[in-house]
Amino acid sequence: MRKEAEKDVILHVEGISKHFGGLQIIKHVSLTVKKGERIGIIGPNGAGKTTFFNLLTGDLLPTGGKIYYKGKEITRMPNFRRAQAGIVRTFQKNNLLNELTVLDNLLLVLQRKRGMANIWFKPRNARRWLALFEEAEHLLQTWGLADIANERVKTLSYGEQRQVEILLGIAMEPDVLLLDEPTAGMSQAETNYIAELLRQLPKDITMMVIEHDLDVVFGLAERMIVLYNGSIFIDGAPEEVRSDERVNEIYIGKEKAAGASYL
Amino acid sequence: NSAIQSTTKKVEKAPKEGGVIKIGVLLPLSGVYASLGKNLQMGMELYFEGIGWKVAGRDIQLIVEDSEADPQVGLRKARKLIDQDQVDLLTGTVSTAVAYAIRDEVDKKKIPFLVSHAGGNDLTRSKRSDYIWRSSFSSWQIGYSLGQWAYDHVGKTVYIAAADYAFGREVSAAFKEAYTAAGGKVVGEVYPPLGNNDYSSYLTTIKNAKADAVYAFFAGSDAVKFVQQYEQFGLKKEKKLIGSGWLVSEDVRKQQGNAGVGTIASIFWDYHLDTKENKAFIEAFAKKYNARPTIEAMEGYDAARIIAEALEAVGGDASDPDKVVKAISNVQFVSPRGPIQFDKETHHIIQNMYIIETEEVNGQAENKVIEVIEKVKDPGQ
Amino acid sequence: MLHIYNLNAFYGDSHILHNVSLTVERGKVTVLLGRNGMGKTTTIHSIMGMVPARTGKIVLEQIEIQDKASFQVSRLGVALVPQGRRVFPNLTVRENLMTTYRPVEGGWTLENIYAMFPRLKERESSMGGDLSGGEQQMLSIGRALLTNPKVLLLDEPSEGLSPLMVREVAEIIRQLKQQGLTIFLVEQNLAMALELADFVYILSKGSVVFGGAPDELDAHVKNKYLLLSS
Amino acid sequence: MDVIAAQLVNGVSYGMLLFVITCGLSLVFGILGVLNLAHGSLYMIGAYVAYTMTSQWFENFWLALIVAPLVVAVLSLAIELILLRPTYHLGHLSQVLLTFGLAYVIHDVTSMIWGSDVLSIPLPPPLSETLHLWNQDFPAYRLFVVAAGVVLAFCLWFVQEKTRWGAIIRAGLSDKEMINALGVNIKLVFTAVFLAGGYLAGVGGVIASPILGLYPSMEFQTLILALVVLVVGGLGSIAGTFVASLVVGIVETFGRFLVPELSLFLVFGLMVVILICKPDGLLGKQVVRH
Amino acid sequence: MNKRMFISAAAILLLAAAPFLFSLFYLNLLAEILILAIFALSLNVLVGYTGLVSLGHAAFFGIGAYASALLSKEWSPQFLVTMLASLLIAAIAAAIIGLFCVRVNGFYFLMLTLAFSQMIYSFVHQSTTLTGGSNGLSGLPSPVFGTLDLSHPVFLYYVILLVFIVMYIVLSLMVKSPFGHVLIGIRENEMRMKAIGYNTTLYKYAAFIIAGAIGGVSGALYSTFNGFVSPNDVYWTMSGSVLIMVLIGGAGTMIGPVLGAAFIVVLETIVSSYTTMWTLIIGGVFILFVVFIPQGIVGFGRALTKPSANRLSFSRKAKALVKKEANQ
Ligand SMILES: Nc1ncnc2c1ncn2[C@@H]1O[C@H](COP(=O)(O)OP(=O)(O)OP(=O)(O)O)[C@@H](O)[C@H]1O
Ligand SMILES: Nc1ncnc2c1ncn2[C@@H]1O[C@H](COP(=O)(O)OP(=O)(O)OP(=O)(O)O)[C@@H](O)[C@H]1O
Ligand SMILES: [Mg+2]
Ligand SMILES: [Mg+2]
Repeated sequence: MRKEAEKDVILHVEGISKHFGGLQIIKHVSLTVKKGERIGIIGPNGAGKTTFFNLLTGDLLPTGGKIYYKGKEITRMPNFRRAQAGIVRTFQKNNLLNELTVLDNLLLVLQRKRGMANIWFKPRNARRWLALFEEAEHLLQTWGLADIANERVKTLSYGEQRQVEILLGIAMEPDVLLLDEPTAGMSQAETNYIAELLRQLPKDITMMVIEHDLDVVFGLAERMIVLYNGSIFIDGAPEEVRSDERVNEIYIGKEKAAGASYL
Repeated sequence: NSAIQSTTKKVEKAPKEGGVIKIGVLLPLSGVYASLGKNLQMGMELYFEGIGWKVAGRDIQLIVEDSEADPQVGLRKARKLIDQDQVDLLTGTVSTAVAYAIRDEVDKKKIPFLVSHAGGNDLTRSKRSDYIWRSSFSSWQIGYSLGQWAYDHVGKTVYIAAADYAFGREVSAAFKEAYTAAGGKVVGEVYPPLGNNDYSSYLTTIKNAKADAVYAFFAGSDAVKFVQQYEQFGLKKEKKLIGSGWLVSEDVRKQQGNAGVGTIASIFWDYHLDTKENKAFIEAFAKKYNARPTIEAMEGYDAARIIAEALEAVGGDASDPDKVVKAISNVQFVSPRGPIQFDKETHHIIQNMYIIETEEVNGQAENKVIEVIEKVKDPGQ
Repeated sequence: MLHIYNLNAFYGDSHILHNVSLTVERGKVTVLLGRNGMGKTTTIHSIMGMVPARTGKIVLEQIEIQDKASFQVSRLGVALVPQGRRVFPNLTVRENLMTTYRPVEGGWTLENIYAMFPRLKERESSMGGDLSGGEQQMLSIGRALLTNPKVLLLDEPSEGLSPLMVREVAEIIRQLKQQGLTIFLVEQNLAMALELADFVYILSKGSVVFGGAPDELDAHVKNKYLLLSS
Repeated sequence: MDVIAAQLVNGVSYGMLLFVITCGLSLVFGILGVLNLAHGSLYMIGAYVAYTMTSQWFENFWLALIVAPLVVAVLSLAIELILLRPTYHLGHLSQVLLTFGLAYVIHDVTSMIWGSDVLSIPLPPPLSETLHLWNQDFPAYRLFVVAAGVVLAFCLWFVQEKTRWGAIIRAGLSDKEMINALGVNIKLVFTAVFLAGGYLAGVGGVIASPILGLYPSMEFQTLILALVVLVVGGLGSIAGTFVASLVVGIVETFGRFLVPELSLFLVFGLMVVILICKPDGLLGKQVVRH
Repeated sequence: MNKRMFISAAAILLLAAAPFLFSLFYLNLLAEILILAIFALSLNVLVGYTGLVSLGHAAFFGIGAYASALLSKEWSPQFLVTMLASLLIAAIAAAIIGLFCVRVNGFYFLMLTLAFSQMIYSFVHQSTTLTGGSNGLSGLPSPVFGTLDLSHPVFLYYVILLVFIVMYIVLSLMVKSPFGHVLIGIRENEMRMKAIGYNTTLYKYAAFIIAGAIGGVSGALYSTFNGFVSPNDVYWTMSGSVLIMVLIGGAGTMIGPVLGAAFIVVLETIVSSYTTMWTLIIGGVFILFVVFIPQGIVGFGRALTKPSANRLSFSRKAKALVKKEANQ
């Protein structure tokens, strides 16, 4: 990598692999992500997309290869530290604090972001707290979740929980945001709404989105990666990927069911 | 009486003419030591029933509290007996830990306390109190009494195996003291945990050691398991088993089958003690409860008698604790266990110790007294 | 085949379903649409006996099932592909499939399922919890089919599947219908749902607000109840 | 050398004794997910019932070995139906409290019925012999215990790994609602498993009591020991329990032999070491939560 | 809020007036309840808030008790000195044990804590010269504060009450602080808390040390109060009964463990005076609790007053409070 290019590289992955027992799920994947890039990741089920995210966030440790973030190696850094450093994910499978309310979930994020998590006694400074609540309320408003702010997460419908999942990621104010099928399980109306909001996120947030909803992912991404069998199959512009015959074959499968219009 | 009142004003205990004398009895009635506690209580009740629950014209009332053999609970209950029930006298405790735990409370509040079982040496040594007297035994008496005899009659080398708790340690130390003083040699010692379930490992070790005999201190279920496994692992035919009387006492011997036969032990009473006082006691006990008394029942019976005689001596006026303890110190009589009296120096009982041997009688294991060591006194330090 | 009459369902004190009535016809694909949180899953769970019906009736082939336990409903021939997949994480793929297998002559077999989802065969001895999202979805569908049901309840079966697999699943549903299976489908993928549907219901805030053939579902209805402006 | 061999036999036989005691708990907790603190109590009831049978009704130990566990099983059935079934949804902590309360109740009920004296069951006649191995005496009954342990282990392993039952139970453990929706009456299955656990506890009580005896509070001692073996082996695996029983048995036996001063520390020390090295026990599977 | 303040003030007043109202025996019982309540509160930090169920908490109680006993015997009977030293020693012990324990989860955590406490028990039980072995240490010097002799039961009661109030306030501030919220988050979903960027292991470790330290304080109070200490203080039954206090009272609430401690002590003392079958009755009560009042005493109270009260939701309350304060 050349020096001047390095400056706007935020994430650099160098030949990482992941084995589970005898299975090699990620095979020598290398990738360079520039600051502010929006990358769509697609690929057949079981291609290794989620696993790849897990490696980036530290939820799994790679069996080989290296990961650099903002120029520093983070290959073995624990997951919470990466989250603190700005690599934030959402989960494919809802993974929330189910007994607490949506607002509570959000406040736990915000209190850490605002450096208030290590207050061991009740805060004196009400103003600071109020600011936190206001921030939370603002976020809930923006993302259309204000009505359910005081519902406990476990009483929400599946799709509503998906939205909370994304909101927590956003509230983390990430530098790199890894979204794992953000709109899966959401109704079309919500999907459109959320996709639009994601599109409008500040440009300096680097975003990687795994998504099987092609409208969403093509609407969002300016660079597409197709993962296949644990390797990068294609890495290119959206149009390029869309028209690629091989992608059609392994992933979209147009010709197989020609008449289908719903994709 | 609020706490403030009772701790600031000295409430004088008036000699209640004709009122009841309250005796607080602190015994484990649940848990591992429950059966010991119950036997002690039965013994006491047997005696008091014999004198019609009356001493010097006053009624006697026993207030029994369950100490659970737990010092905390014991202290809590002792406080209840003292502060709430206002007992005149306290007796009991099977567990030495409980006796130690309530020692200060009793001492501070001047409540005469007749220890009817707990054998920890220190109770009549470093923790001696004007108000604490012991009618049962001390660990030292149990262990020491067999030392010389074992050297003379059993062998010149022994292996010691004792349950790993203060009592087991004290008894075996006393035995060792006497045995080595006599010229014997202790070739090894092992202390399995209290409530150990499998002795095979220890027994294999002991079996392969060169010793003429094994001195063991175990009681209750440990005694049953140890004695049985001692036989099963083939030690009985090689090494004589000797120990404290609890190894083959009334409450475990039947459960051991014939495994205990041949065991030599030292103790301060046995069912087969051939005296008229003992015969009378056993008969009375059998009549009331339709069972054989255990050694604890005898302890309870004696404690009750000591209390009764002391109260008799003060004319039923228990209001002055100093007079009561003085009266206790003067009590002496021939008990089922033989003649007893108190050592005024140590507050500990002076009694005979017996060497017993377990033998088979009509297919049952029974004990036989083979030697009497008279008037054993605790050295008091 | 399956009728719901005036169903009211609650979670604790909150009233979720309000007088829901609908009919799932034998051998047809009936689709239930609705935005997030409108009560689709609750409806399915009520049928399955997982959420009690406070009032109302659910009738399956003349048998009232609203008070039956879920295993009884299942044994009457109803199978569920639940939302969120709910595969058994501590069972292998094969065990997931075979534990509740009910063999039927000419019915689904393990081989059929593996032929349909070759991916599952490759992962046969992996733990259910280790599978990828899409693989779990396949497993969940396979598991339901292997109980060889008469009625299949599908709660967003396309979620997490690649476009190719969505097509595959749509194809399967079509085949199942041809085999005479009765299908009740909850789906967010509108295009797919409408293509498969013989009859469509829309649920809004726990009430049925639309019921009709797919072609009756015009822009106005879509706009009003699904918030879709086309 | 002889001593080592003899101690090894001691260790194995003690280990199998532990397995016989623990397998019921392993089944109920490792597989059903119910931390049954009344396990020791069920074990104790098995022992006491066997005692009454052998000492008062008929002299036959083997008959007692068949009948007494059935009595315990019936009791477990009642416990499951009346107490556990309505409270499964409350979660582990409630079960801890519930079964602990039950242990307390059983404690007093047994002492009411059988008193608080020490009791014992004599070794059954053909096995009361002493064998001579490696120059050491060895009670034949212990070899029977080893055999019983191995047979039990094999049966349990077979049911768990090789039949659909095992899979159904594991599925029910992770998602009860779902396995129900797939047509399995999971309540019934749980009842059956608890019943089987109770039966095994009873078997353990009968087999162990000629060695361990019967005495007040034996159930808590047994319970703690069984819990230790269970975690050392890892939850959810009969094979783990089996291995752990052997490991604990042998380590304890040799520990007592080599460093008897540390007897008290051995079991727990071993557990600490194993859990520090392997946080899920020797053969424990990481239970996936969802 | 005012109602709450009022209730607290009334409770404190009542406790302060206790020596004038109750007889010595009940006063001592009350003191014991307060001590065990501190112990239960400390365990509740782990069980109720962090979701770590420990069956070895008596380790710290015992360490505190023995530390204070030995210090007062060998070094100085100064109450403050022994108390602080015991706190420190218990905290250090918790720091060492916690290092291993917070790495495992669920039942393994329960058993690992049990194992450590049982090893400490074994040590205490065996080292006769230092700890008095199974007989424990008795005849401890009575505590003094400066030159003031605290051996008087009423004085001692007030000291205990004071420590209790301080501990209660400290802990309730803590669990309602952001730090406490993190603990609750860990209880609910540790993986998510990590994804949010919390070093959950560290928080659990901190909770473990705090719980251990305060457990040590209660143990030190106990040995000071009793004038002796015995291995029972470290035994697993002690860990078991404090766990039951927390569960019966209501885990994850502040007042619950206190009520639980009171309930258990009173029940045990009273019932066992009337019958030797007290375990039967207490066991029966546990069962009834689970079947009929699974939320514990606190949950029962809540159910009576406002039937649909949600479980703890920290933000709503905090928000109302903050708004109010900001308005002033
Ligand atoms: N812990 C694990 N142990 C074993 N295999 C695993 C594990 N995690 C993932 N796998 C396997 O790795 C493969 C890739 O999984 P991954 O979740 O990354 O897929 P994905 O690309 O996200 O698929 P989907 O689109 O279906 O979510 C799958 O076949 C899965 O079975
Ligand atoms: N366990 C629960 N307790 C209380 N309320 C619940 C519970 N589950 C769901 N709800 C509520 O019931 C309503 C309907 O939920 P349901 O899951 O049926 O919606 P859905 O239509 O399936 O939505 P989605 O498309 O998001 O899956 C929602 O408002 C939700 O908040
Ligand atoms: Mg994925
Ligand atoms: Mg749904």
